Amino acid sequence: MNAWLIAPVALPLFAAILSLALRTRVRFQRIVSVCANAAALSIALALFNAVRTDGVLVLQLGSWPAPFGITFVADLFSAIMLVLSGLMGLAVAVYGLATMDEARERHGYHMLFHVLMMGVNGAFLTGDLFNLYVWFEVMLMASFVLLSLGGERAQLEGAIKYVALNFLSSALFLAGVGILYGISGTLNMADLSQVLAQPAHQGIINMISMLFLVAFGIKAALFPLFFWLPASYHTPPHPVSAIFAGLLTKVGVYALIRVFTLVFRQDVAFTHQIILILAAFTMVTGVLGAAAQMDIRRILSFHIVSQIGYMVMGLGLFTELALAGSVFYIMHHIIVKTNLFLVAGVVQRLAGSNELKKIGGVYRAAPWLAVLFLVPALSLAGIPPLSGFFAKLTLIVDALRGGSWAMAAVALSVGLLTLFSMTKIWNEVFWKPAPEGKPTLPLAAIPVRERIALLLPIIVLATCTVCIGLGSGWMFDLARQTAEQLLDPRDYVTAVLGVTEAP
Amino acid sequence: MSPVLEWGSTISLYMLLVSMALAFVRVIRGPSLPDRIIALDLIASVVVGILCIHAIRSDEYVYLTAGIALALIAFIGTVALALFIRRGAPH
Amino acid sequence: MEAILAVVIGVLYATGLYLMMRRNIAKFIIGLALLSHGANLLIFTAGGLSRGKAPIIPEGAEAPAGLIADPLPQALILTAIVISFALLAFALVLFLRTHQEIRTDDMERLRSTDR
Amino acid sequence: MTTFLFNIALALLWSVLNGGINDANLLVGFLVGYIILGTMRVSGRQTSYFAKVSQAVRFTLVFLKELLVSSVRVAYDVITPADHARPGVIAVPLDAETDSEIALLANVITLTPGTLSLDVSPDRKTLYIHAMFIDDPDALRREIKEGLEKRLLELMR
Amino acid sequence: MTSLILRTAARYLFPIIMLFSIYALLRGHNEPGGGFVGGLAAASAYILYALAYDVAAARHLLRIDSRTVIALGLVIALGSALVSVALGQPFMTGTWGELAITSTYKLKLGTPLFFDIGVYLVVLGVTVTILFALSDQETEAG
Amino acid sequence: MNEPAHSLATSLPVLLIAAGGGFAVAALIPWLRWLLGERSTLAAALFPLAITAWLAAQAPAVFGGQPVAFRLPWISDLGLDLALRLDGLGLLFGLLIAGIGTLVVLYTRGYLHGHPDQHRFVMFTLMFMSSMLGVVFSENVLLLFIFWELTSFTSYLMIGFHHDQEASRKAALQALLVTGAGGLFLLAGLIMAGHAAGSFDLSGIIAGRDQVLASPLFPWILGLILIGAFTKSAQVPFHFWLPNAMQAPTPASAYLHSSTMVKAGVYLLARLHPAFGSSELWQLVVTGFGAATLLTGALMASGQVYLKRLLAYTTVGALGAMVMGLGIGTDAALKAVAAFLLAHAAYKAALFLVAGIIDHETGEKNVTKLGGLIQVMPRTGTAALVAAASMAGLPFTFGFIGKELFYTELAARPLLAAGFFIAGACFMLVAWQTGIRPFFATRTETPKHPHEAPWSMTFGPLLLGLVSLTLGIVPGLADGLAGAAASAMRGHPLEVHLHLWHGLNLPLLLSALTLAVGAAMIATASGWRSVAEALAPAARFGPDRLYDAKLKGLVAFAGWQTRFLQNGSLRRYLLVTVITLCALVVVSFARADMALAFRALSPVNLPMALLSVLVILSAIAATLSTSRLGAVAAMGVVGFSVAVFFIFFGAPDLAMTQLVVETLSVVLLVSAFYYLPPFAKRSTWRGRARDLTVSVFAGAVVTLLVLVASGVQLRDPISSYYAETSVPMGHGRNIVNVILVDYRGLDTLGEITVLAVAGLGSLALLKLRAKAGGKP
Amino acid sequence: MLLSAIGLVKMPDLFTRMHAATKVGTVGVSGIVLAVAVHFEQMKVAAPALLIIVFFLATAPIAAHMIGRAAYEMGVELWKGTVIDEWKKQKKSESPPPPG
Ligand code: NA
Ligand code: NA
Repeated sequence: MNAWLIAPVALPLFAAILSLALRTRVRFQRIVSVCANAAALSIALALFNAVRTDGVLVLQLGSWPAPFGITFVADLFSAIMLVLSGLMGLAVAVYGLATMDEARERHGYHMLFHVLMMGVNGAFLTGDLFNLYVWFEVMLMASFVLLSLGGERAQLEGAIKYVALNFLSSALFLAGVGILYGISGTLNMADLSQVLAQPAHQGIINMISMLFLVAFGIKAALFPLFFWLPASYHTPPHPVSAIFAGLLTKVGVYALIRVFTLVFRQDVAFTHQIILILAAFTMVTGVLGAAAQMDIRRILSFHIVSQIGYMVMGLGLFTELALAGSVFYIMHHIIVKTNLFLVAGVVQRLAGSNELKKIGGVYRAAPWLAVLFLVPALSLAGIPPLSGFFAKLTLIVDALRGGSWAMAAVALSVGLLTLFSMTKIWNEVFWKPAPEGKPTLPLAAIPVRERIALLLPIIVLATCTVCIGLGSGWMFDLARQTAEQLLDPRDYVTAVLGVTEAP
Repeated sequence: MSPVLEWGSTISLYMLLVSMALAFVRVIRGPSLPDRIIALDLIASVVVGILCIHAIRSDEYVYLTAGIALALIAFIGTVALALFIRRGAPH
Repeated sequence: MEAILAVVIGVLYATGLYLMMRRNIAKFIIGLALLSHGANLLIFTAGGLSRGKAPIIPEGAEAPAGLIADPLPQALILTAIVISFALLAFALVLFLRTHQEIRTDDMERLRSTDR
Repeated sequence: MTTFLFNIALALLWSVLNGGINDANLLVGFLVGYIILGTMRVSGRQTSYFAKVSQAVRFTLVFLKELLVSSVRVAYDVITPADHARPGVIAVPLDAETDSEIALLANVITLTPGTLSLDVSPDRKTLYIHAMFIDDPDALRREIKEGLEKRLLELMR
Repeated sequence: MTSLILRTAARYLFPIIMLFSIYALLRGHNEPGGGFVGGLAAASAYILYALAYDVAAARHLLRIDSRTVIALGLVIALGSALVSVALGQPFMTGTWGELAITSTYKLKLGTPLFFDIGVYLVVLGVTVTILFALSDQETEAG
Repeated sequence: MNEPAHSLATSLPVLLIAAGGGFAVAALIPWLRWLLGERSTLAAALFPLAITAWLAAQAPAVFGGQPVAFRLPWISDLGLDLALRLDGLGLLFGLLIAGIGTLVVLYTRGYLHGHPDQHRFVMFTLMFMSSMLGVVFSENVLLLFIFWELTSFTSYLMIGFHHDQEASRKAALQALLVTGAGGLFLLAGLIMAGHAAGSFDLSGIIAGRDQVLASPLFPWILGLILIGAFTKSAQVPFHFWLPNAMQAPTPASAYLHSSTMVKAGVYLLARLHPAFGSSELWQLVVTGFGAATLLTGALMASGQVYLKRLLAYTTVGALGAMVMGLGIGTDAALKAVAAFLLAHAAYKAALFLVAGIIDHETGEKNVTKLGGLIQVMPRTGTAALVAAASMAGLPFTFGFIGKELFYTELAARPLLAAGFFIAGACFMLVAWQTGIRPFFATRTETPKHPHEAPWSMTFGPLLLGLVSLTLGIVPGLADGLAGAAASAMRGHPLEVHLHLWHGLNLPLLLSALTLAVGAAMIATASGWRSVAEALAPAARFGPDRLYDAKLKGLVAFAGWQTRFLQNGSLRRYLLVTVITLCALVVVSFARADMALAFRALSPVNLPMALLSVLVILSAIAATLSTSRLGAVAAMGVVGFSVAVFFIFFGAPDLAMTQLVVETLSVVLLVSAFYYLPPFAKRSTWRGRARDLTVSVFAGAVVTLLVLVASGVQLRDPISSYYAETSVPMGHGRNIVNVILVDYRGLDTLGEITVLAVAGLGSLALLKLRAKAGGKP
Repeated sequence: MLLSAIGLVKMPDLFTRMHAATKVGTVGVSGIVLAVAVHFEQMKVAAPALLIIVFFLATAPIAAHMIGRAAYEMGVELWKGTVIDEWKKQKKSESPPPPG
C-alpha cells in the first residue's frame, strides 16, 4: 500500500494533463473529472483502511532515505483528510456537471480542479516542510485561477485580495522554511521534530514558529488574518466556492495542526496560548461578520472563519481530547460547509440570487431542498444529534474540564450566533414568501439529469452529516486515535526516519 | 593565484562595481526613459564582467555558462523596453 | 556579512511591503517582486553563506574537492524563483484584467466584494 | 545551402559549448541544429561558403581595428573634461540589399564606437546613423561605405 | 513595422538561443543549467521573435499550440517519474541506462534527464503562453 | 433508587423508539400522505397512542420501584451514553407527552383540514413528541441535552408553521434563540456538574452530589443550569417568548406551551432536585424566581383579552408555581408539584384546544367580543366549562386538589401563600374569560358563523375535561402516578394519598377565599383590564423589548465590526497582517530574553558590502520612483544585484536563473504596464507615513529574525549527503540540479504544475473576456 | 567598462551616452572575458569564454539600435552641440513615421 501514497497526487495530475490535452472536448473532460475524482476517493479510502490496520504509511520518494529526499507520510490525520478531500472532490465534480458553464470548462476549469485536488492531497501527505510549501503553491495557483476564471468584476476584485494576502502568506512560509533550515539543517518534519526537541534556543524557535503561525494563519483564515476569505469566497461559481469552502482553509488548519504538534511543540505554554487567543477572536469576529451579511454565500464565508476558530481551539488547548475535537470538527465541517455552498448553488438556480432580500419561498417551491439545507445548517450550528454538535461538545467538554472558561463561553455563544445566522437564511430564503413577481422555481423545473447531478452530492453529503452524528461514537474514537498520534508523534517519526534518536 | 592576477582581478571587480553604481545613478536620474534602459543594459554587461572576474578569482569556470546566458538573453529585455517606449502607452 | 545581508533583506521586505500597500496596481506588482527577492535572499542567507565553491563536482571526481556552498538552499531558491515568476506573471495578468474591467488602477476602489 | 551551413555552424557551436570538437559532439550538435532549423524553415540562397572564409577573416580584422580605434576615441572623450564630440545624424545610402546584409552592416556600424545605426528607411535604401564625431559628413559616409560596407558585401555575396 | 535590423538579427539569433537552451538543458545535470534555465532561454528566443516580427509569426514558429507544449512537458515529467513505479520502485526513483552513440561516446540517459526535459517544455510553454497572450491584448486593443 | 436499575429485556427498544422513533415515523408521513391523503394524520396518531399504551402498561412496574432502563455506549470518553430510564417522574411526563400528543394529532386533522401542509405539521409534532420523550427518559445528562435541543428546534418549526407571516417567523426565531441560549448555559452547567460529580448519569450526579455541592464552582453550575431551565420554562425574566410564541397554530400552542415543552424546565429542576435541592442557594433562587414568575404571569394574564395570550400568561404563572414548589422542596411541596403538574396539563391543554376551536369557528380571538357559543357548540362548551373549573380550582376538579396541596405547604410561608393567593384569584378571572364567558355571555356576532367543531377536534378537550373531572372526584386514582413522580423528585420513595376532603383547615379556607376574590375580580373584569392597559406602556422596558434591542444591537455591532475589519481596503488588510506578524515575533523575542549570538559568521566582504548598498538604494529607488518604467528598471537592478550575490556565494545556477528570469520579468512587466496608467499619487501624507512605519518595522523584524537565526546551528545540515551521493547515485555532478530533478524532484513536479497553471490561467483570464465580448 | 560607465554619467545627451555605454561596455567585457580564456588555458573553458564575446557582439548593437531608434522617434532632444541631422530632414519631407 505504501507505493500508493503517491497516487492522490499523481492521479489528479494525470487527469489534469488529460483535460489540458483534450481542452476542446468538454464532454470528455467531464467524464475524466468524475472518474478521476471517484478513483481518488477509492484510493483515499484504501489508504485510510491501510493506515487503520497497519499504522503509519511511508513512501520515500525517489528511494532516497529520509531526511534526504522527500517523504510522503500517511498517518491517521492525513488519511482522514485524504478521504475527505476525495469525497469533496467527487461531490463537487458531480455537482459541477450541472452548473459549470462551457466557456469556463473550455478554459481549463476541469484541469484547474484536478490541480487543486493535487495540491490539497500533496499538502496532506507530505512529510517535508518545503514540499508542503510547494503543494500550497500548487493549490493556491489553481485556486487563484479558479477564483478569477470568468473575469467578472466581483471575481476580479475578490481575487486581488485573495492573491495579495496569500502571496504574503507564502512569502512568510518560505522565509520560515528558509530560517528553519538554516538553524536545523533539515526540512523533513519528522527530523525537525527531533532536532528541535533539544531544549536550546527556544526563543528563536518560538520566533520562527510565529512566522509559520501567521503564514498558516492566513491560509486558515485566522483572526486577524482572514480578510481575503470573505472578500473572495462568494464571488466565483458555486462549485468553486464549495470546494474552496470545504477544503482550502482546512489545508491551512491541517498545516497548523501538523506543524504545531510535530515541529513546534516545545513551548506549548507560549505558542499554543497564542493560538488559543487567536482562535477565540476568530470565532467571535467570524460569527459577527456573518451576522452582518445579507447574502447566503457571504454569511457562509464568514462562518468558515468562525468555524476555523473551533478547529484551531483544539490545537490551542493541546490535550488529547481537544485535538480529537479539532479533528472531529474538521471532518464535520468540511462536509457541512461544502454542502451548504452546494445548496446555495441550487438556491441560486431556483431563486435567481443568493441575496436574502431578493429571494424567498424556497421552502414552498422545493421542500426537499429545505430539508437538505437544514441538515448541514443545523449541523453547523451544533444542533444535536448532527455532526457539528459532537465536534463542539468535545471541545467544550475539554475546555470546561481544563478550566478554560472563557474559551468554553466563546465556543458556546458562537454556536448560538451560528444558529442565528442559519435561521436567518432559513427565514429569509426558505420561509419568507418569494418577492412579488419573482417566483421561485420548483426543483422540477431543472432538467432531470442536471437535477440528479445537483442533488445527488447534496444528498450524499447530508447523509454523511447525519451518519457522522449518529455514528459519532465511532467517529469520536477515530478522532481520538488521531489525536493520540498527533500528541505523541513517536510512531510518525519512527515510521519516517526508521529509527528514533533518544530525545 | 598569482599576485598579479589577484590584484588585477580585484581592481577589475571594484571597477565593475563602480560601473554598476554609476549605471544605477543613470537608472535613477534618467532623465529620459532610454537613458534608464541603456543603463540597465550596461548593468547586464557589468554583471557578465563580474561573472567572469569571479570565475577567475574562484578558479571555477562554471560561472561562464551564466555569462553566456546573459550575453545572449539580456538584450531581449532592452529590446522590449525600447519597443515599449517607442510605442508609447495607450494612456 | 550576514548582518549586512540581514539589513538588505529587511530593506527588501520593507520596500516590498510598502509598495504593496500603495493604492496603485503597478506599484503592488513591483512590491511583489521585491518581496520575492527578499525571501530568496533570506533563504540564501539563513542557509549559511559559505565562501566555498559552487556545488558542482569536478569532472571525474566522486565528491567535491573542498568546501562547497550548501546546494539545498540553492535548489529551494531555484524553485522559489520559478514559483514567484509564475505568480508575478499571473498577478500581472489579473491586475491587467481588473484594470480593463473596472477601469481603475486604484486599489482602494476595489471594495465592492467586502460590502 | 545557407541553412545547411548555418546548421554546420550550429553544430560547431554545440561542440564548443560542450567542451570539445569531436565526432559525437558534432553529430549531436548537427542533429540539434537540424531540428531547430527544421522548425524554423529559414529560407536561404545558394552561396559558396568556404570560399568566403578568407574574406571573413579579413573583414573581422578590419572590424576589430575599427572597433579599437574608435573605442579609444570615445574613451578619450569620456575621460577628458572637455567635450570633443561633434555628434549628429547622417543618412548613408545603401548598396546592401538583403535583410542579412543590411542588418549585419547596421550592427557592425553600431559596434564601431562613435557610430550608431538608428534605422533603415522604409524603402531600404538609406541607413540613418548617429555619429559622435562628425567633422565632415560626406567623409564619414564614404568611410562607412568604402570600409565596412564594401568588405561586408564582399563577404556576404 | 518593427526594425529590419531586429528582424534579421532575430532570425539568426533564434536558433543560437535555442541551441544554447538545449545545451543548458542537457548539460544541466553536470554543469550549471537545467530545465528551468533552458526553458526560459528557449522562451526568450520565441519572445525575441515575437518582438521582432509579431506574435502570430512566433506562434507559427512554435508550430504547436503553446498549451500543448505545456501538456507535453507535464506528461514527460510525470511519465519519467512513473517509470520507476512500473519497475516496482518508489515514485521518481532515478533509472539510468547508457546509450552508445559512437564507440567512444556513450550517452548516459536517465529518467531525471527526461524529467528535466519535461521541465524545459513546461517552462517554455508557460512563458510563451503568457507573453503571447499579453501581446494578443495589444492586437485586440490596438 | 440509585442502584443500577434492572432492565426489562423486552422493553428495551420501546424506550428508544419512543425517544427517537418520532423522527422515523415523521419521515414516513410524506409517503403515508401520498397513500392516504389527509387520513394519514389519523394513522400518525397511532404512534403516540401506542406509546401511551405502552407507558401505561409499564406503570405497575414503575410504581413498584422498578424503573425500566436501557443503555448503549455512545461516546463514553465524553460521558455521553445512550442511557434511557423510565421512572415515576418520567412516566408522569411521558404519559402527558404521549397522551396529549395523541389528542393533538387528532385535533390537527380537524384544525388544519384542507391545509396543504397539514402532514408537515404532523411530522413536526411527532418529531417534537419524540424529542420531548427523550428529554424525560434520558438518564444521561448529555443525552438529555441532545433531546432538549431537539425540542427547541422542532418547536421552532411548529411555531413558525405559518411561515408566510413575518410575525410567525419572528416569534419562532425568538423562541429558538431564547431557549437555544438557555440550552447553552444548561450544557455548560451540566458538563461542569458532570465533571464535578464524576459522572454524566443523572443517578451518578445524584450519587456524587456532595462533591458537586462542595465544589467551588457550584454556584456557577447551579446558575448555568437554572438559566437553562428558566428559559425553557419561561420563568421571569425569560418569560417573554412564550406569549409571543402564540403565533403558532393552536395545536402547537396546546402541546408545546401548555402541557409539554415549557414543562421541560420544570422537569429538569424536578430531576435535579435530589442532587441540588438541599442547597440553600437552590432553595432561595428557585423559590424566588418561581414566585416572581407566578405573580408576573398571573397579573399579566388578567390584563389580556386575546384567548391564547390569556392562556399563555397563566401558563407562565403556573410554571412559576411549579418552580416555586420545587424550590421549597419539602415532601408536601413536591407532592403538590406532582399533582399540580398533572392538573395543569389536563386543563390547560383542553383550554388551548378549545381556544383553537373558537378561533377556528368564529374567526375571533378577542374574548370580550365573544359570547353565547354554547348554543352552537355544546360539546366544546362543556369541555371548556370543566377545564375552566379546574383552572379556577373549583372543587370536584383536579385543579382543586392541586391547589389544595399547595396551600397545605404554603400555609407556613405567608409571603409565598399571599402570592399564590393573588395568582389563584387571577387564574379564576382567566378561567372565566376563556372557558366560560365565550360560551355563556350574551351571544355576539363574529367574523365567521360558528358551528360545532368536528369530533376530531372536540374529542381532545372532552377527554381532558373528563380526566380533570374524574381525578377531581376520585383523586386516589392519581396516587400511584403522583407518588412515583414525587418519589423521583425527592430521591427516595414517597407515598402520596390524594383526597378530595382534607377536613376544614387553613388550606380550605384559603381556597374558599381565593374563590371569593376571584369572583370579585370577574365581576370587575373590565376594570382590571383598563388597569392592565394603563400599565401596558411599561412593557417597553420589559424583557421583550430588551430582547429586540439586544438583537438589533448585536446586528448593529456585528455590522460595525465587520465594516471596521473587513472594510475592503487591501492596504488595511496588509497592515493588520503585517502588524500581527511583527507583534507576535517581537513578543516571542522579548519573552525569550536572548542575546544576539552570532555563529562563526562569514567575514564582511567589501565588494558585497558595496553591492548591498546598491541593492538597498535600488529598492528604495523602486519605491520612490514616479514612473512605471523607472520602477521596473530599479527592480531590475535589484534582481541583477541579487544575482551577483548568488555569484559570489557559489551559486552559479541560481545566478543564471535569476538573471534570465529577471530579463523575462522585465519583458513581462513592460508588456503589461503598457496598458496601465502612469503612477498617480493617491495616498495622503499621513497614510504614507503610517505605511512606511509599519513596513520599516516589518523589515526590521525580518532583519532581526535573520540575525538571530544566523547565530544558531542545531545540527549539521543534511546536504553533505548530497555531496557524497550525487555522482555515484544521482549520476550528476551539478548537485543543485540533481536535487531539483532527483532528490527533491517532487518539488519540481509541483513547481512546474504551478507554472503550468499560471500560464494557462493567465491565458484563460485574458481570453475568456475576449469571448464574452462586453466591454472593451 | 568603468569608462563606459563614467561616460554614461558624463555624456551630454542620450545618444552620446549610448555610444559610451554600448561600445566601450562591449569592449570592456570582451577584455575581461579574454582574460578568463587566458587564465584557464583550456579549450573547454576558453571556447565558452569566446562565445560570450561573440554573443555580445551579436546582441549589443541590436539593443543599441533599438534604443537609439526609439529614443530618436520619441523625440529625445539631441545635444545642442549636434552638428547635423539628416534623418529629420528626410522625415520632414516624408509623411510622419508609421506607428508601432
Ligand atoms: Na472552510
Ligand atoms: Na477555504
